Amino acid sequence: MKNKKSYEVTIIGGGVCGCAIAYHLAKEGVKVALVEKGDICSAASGANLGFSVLSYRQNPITLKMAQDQLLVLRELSQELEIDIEYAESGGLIPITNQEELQVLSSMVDRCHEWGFKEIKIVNPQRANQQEPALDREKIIAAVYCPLEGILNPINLTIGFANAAKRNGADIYANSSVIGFEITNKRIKEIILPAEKIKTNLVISAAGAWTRELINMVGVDLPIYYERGEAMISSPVSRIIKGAVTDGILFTEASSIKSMIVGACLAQSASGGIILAQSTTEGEDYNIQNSPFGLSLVARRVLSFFPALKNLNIIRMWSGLVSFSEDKQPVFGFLDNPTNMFVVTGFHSTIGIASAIGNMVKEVYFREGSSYDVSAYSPLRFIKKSSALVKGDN
Amino acid sequence: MPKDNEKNSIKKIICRCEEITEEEIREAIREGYTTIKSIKRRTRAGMGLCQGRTCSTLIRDIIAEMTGDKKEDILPDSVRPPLYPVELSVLGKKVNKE
Amino acid sequence: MKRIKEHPILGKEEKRKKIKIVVNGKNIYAYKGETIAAALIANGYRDFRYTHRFNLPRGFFCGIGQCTDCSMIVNGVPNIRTCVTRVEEGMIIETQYGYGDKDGKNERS
Amino acid sequence: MERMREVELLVIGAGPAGLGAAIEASRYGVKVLLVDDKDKPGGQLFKQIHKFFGSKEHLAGTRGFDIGLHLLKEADSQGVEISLQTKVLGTMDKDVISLLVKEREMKLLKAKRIVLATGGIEKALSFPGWNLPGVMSAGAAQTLINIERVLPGERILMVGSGNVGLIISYQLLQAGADVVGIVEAGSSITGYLVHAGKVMRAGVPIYTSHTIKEARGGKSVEEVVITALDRRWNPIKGIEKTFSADTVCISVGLNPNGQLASLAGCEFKFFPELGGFLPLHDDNMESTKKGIYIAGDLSGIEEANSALDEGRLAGISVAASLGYIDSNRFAKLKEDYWDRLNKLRGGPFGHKRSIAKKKILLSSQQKEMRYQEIDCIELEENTKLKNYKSIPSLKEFQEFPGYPSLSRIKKGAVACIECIQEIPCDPCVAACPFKAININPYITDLPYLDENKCKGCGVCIASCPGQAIFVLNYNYSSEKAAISFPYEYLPYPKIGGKAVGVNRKGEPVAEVKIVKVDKRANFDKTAVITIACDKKYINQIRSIERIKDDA
Repeated sequence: MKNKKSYEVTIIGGGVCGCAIAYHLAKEGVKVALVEKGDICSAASGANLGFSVLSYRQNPITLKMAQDQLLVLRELSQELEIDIEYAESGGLIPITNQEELQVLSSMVDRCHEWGFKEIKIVNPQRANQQEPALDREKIIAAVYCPLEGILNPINLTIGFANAAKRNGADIYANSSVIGFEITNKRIKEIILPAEKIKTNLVISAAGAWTRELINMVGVDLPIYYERGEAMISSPVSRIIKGAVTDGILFTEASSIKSMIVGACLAQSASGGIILAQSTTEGEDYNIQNSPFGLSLVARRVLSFFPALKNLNIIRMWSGLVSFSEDKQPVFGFLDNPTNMFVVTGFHSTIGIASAIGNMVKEVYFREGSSYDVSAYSPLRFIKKSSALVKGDN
Repeated sequence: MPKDNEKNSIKKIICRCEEITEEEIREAIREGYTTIKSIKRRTRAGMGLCQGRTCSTLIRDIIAEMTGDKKEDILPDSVRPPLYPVELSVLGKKVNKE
Repeated sequence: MKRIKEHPILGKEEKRKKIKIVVNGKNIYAYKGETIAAALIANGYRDFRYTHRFNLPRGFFCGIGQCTDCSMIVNGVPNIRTCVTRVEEGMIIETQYGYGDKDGKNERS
Repeated sequence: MERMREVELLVIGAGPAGLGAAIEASRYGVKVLLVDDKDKPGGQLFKQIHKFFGSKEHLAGTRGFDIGLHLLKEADSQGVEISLQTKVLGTMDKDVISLLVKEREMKLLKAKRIVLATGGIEKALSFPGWNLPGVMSAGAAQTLINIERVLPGERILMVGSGNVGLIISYQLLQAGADVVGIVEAGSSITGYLVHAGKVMRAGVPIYTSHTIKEARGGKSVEEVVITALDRRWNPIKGIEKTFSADTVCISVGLNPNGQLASLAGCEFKFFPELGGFLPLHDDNMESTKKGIYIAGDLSGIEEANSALDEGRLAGISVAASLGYIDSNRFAKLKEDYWDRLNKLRGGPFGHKRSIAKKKILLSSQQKEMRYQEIDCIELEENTKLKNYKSIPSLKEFQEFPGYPSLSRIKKGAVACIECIQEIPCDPCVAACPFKAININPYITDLPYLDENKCKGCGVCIASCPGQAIFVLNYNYSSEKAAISFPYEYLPYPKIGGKAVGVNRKGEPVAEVKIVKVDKRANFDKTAVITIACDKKYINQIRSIERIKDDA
């Protein structure tokens, strides 16, 4: 039998987080393996709008991360040697009624409080300058942030993966983790379909599959996933400038039966318009499309953007997005096994993936993190719920 | 954009919709993207209006040639709705539950 | 090219209503019920659009609405697949450049 | 919330397989909704203007579009609900099916059973210049000429010598185009030689071991370059030909159209003999997804007759599964259909498909059986006939049981059957009023001519879908022999006029005189032309050069 491969760090999950972590570690000379059950970028990282979000970050830390990322994103195409198609083309949240205005005004205030000033409530005319295809009659105001924008999430993820590889990382694609060999509270080996690999540290970046993966080491975390649906049109001339997020999504009114529906859209560099979102509770990793969801999205989009009526929709899909019980990120070590690090639950991860990768690197080298992420330790859940009892063998 | 005289001494197109050339496909395979699905993500081949209906068998042939994989092991890309392009306005109409 | 007036198996061309369509500003005649692509080919048109990336001509290819090749601007709407769209009286058909805007570009503004 | 419509059986695709399924299921009482994306039902049948092979049950000898009309009538009399211009966008969550009707309306419905009869998709072939206008799929060209009645071009190169390539080349000639050649990468013609014979007699060269290297032109195709290939299909440097051509048709085979089956969750496997990846199915035509049945080209690329019978089989299976047919009756019916299907897959052409079909059934029934084991099913030799790469020599023709002896030829008018491959087809047997032609015991056996019974009446000529029967009359006059052959081009030659007699490869042999042009109605638009020529050409001349213009 051939010698088992051995790594300092093994990252599980080939989405944007996993690939960014692999890149940041490999660049510093860490011997890294990246294990992915499908292809690189085959789940949520390839299935989203590619927004670089600032306005609706869930806490001051992720907002600061996103702000700091702006400089990084501008240089990232060059660094990764792939066009991530980043455009700081502005983000708009159309507002149609007083309820939305109230919620979003306080969101803007919150941003200002957290020290982010380049965001404001604008009138319909100004909103229309940002998105000329927007029907200004339909809105009473909008949230506008010039520093927001869009990028190509697939190119970003593949760019991190390729750059990691160039820096010596090994990528195990189409390799599901079957189990772990654990001794003395430490993972020693990861069992893959074709082989076992030795590792000193395991980083879970498994998105919606996080809970299932961590169950394998005897720990249960309250991490759930929801199914977000989206669709894309065949390419058209530029008609949508930046990122558009429906104001209704910030209110209760976006809920239709068990589904959250709103009009979010962006036009990719290659001309296709991506439209989302209808979100339902995730179940059995089902990624079929629902019968109605995207029809409701289409109706909502057309109410703002009637000029899009002739778009040819050529593909629908859905992605599973993970979130924790308290909707805050999960970032930190488990206590048993001690060498497993969990990363998940960052909202709108695409825009801050590089920062997440960099933070993992800082933790790895014990440099002290650029951001105070102590509140995001997974142990906050373990203290409350008891860890699964795992028999020693 | 190619000069006029280059137009027809051409690169061989594989994905007609997105105008992806054979050389671009081969480059992606050399980078390690050896499935139809991952080549699509890497190059955009198969992302256009026909959703790979024309080019996926051509890409399978190139993968098989370069990697030595058997064609039966090179799986098609996953299929998603709609199987025909549908206009946004039609999609957005009130759905008739016949 | 040309229409098949008489055919050994299908017989004489049945009488169909002639209608006028406008192709790149020029009036041509088509038959009611036929596809735009058929009418254009019968009138000698073959390059229906020029591509976005390499600016190369494309025409009728799959014939079943599954490829993008025969897309043109019809009554001002770009990306209409002419092999599955039937002619109508007075239809205005234009060669499509790129995705169908004036200069065929898709630049970010 | 209003209830979503639920149909008993939804059949998707109104080609022969879908119509077959809808008709049979409906016959036994199932409520059927048949949907198709086109504005006419019939699938590819209405593009098919040639006479079909097969047996009497398959209406052999009838033109494809007439078979289509016949099936539509049957569907109508069985009360099948047909919804046209209805595209299935996909299966969604909770087995809901999403439909797009007339491009303007979306509908959602559920179905207790589904038959997928979504047919095949033409394979692509890429070469420099294949993106130029003028390069098109052969099926697209066929739609233009036979449905739209517009010529795609005037000088056409066909790529691929399978039956589709050969038949469409022939139809392009009938429509009035020139076919400058047919290229075939393999070392032999892949379609039936009788189809090749039709185009070769019309002077179309077939270049085996050749492929298209490039199509050139400014705004559309102006010329094409073909190149010879070595045994490993690599181009041989320096052996190239350049033609002036305005159109290239690609006909390099079909893949099963498995999009919807894949979306619905059917399990697929790769069967190159049947066109590639296709859904597994059992002997009831049910896929691995319960309640979803498949038929026709989706379950393996074959031809219209097997598609129809597979469809009918799927239809009765659905009826049985819903309790409309009792199990004994069903077993009997099922056996009959398998019998018919096995016959259609008999002979050397069906052999590989027949083996592949067995593998499909085994893999779906015995999941634990490893594919390799299934792969070991013996490929027994089932033909003694030589595999001809192209049209054989006269000497070889004379050895076939349909070719009359020299002594019989000298006695006077006699049929000459140049049917040399084991094809499932037998209309000539029924056509002969004197019972001089026999095919048995299998429908794929070669026709045998009882030359003493044959009176040389020539009724069989137009009955043969392969256009492979001729009548030779050695004693037409003291100096001249007469040869009768089928002819389906316009304009017809004029009686008393002169023409150039050509041999089986379309090469001119001698000037001949037209003595008869027989266009009787029951020949169904196949004219039978009789020419008079020098007696020595009796075994050579088989047609005349097409007449280019009415002038």
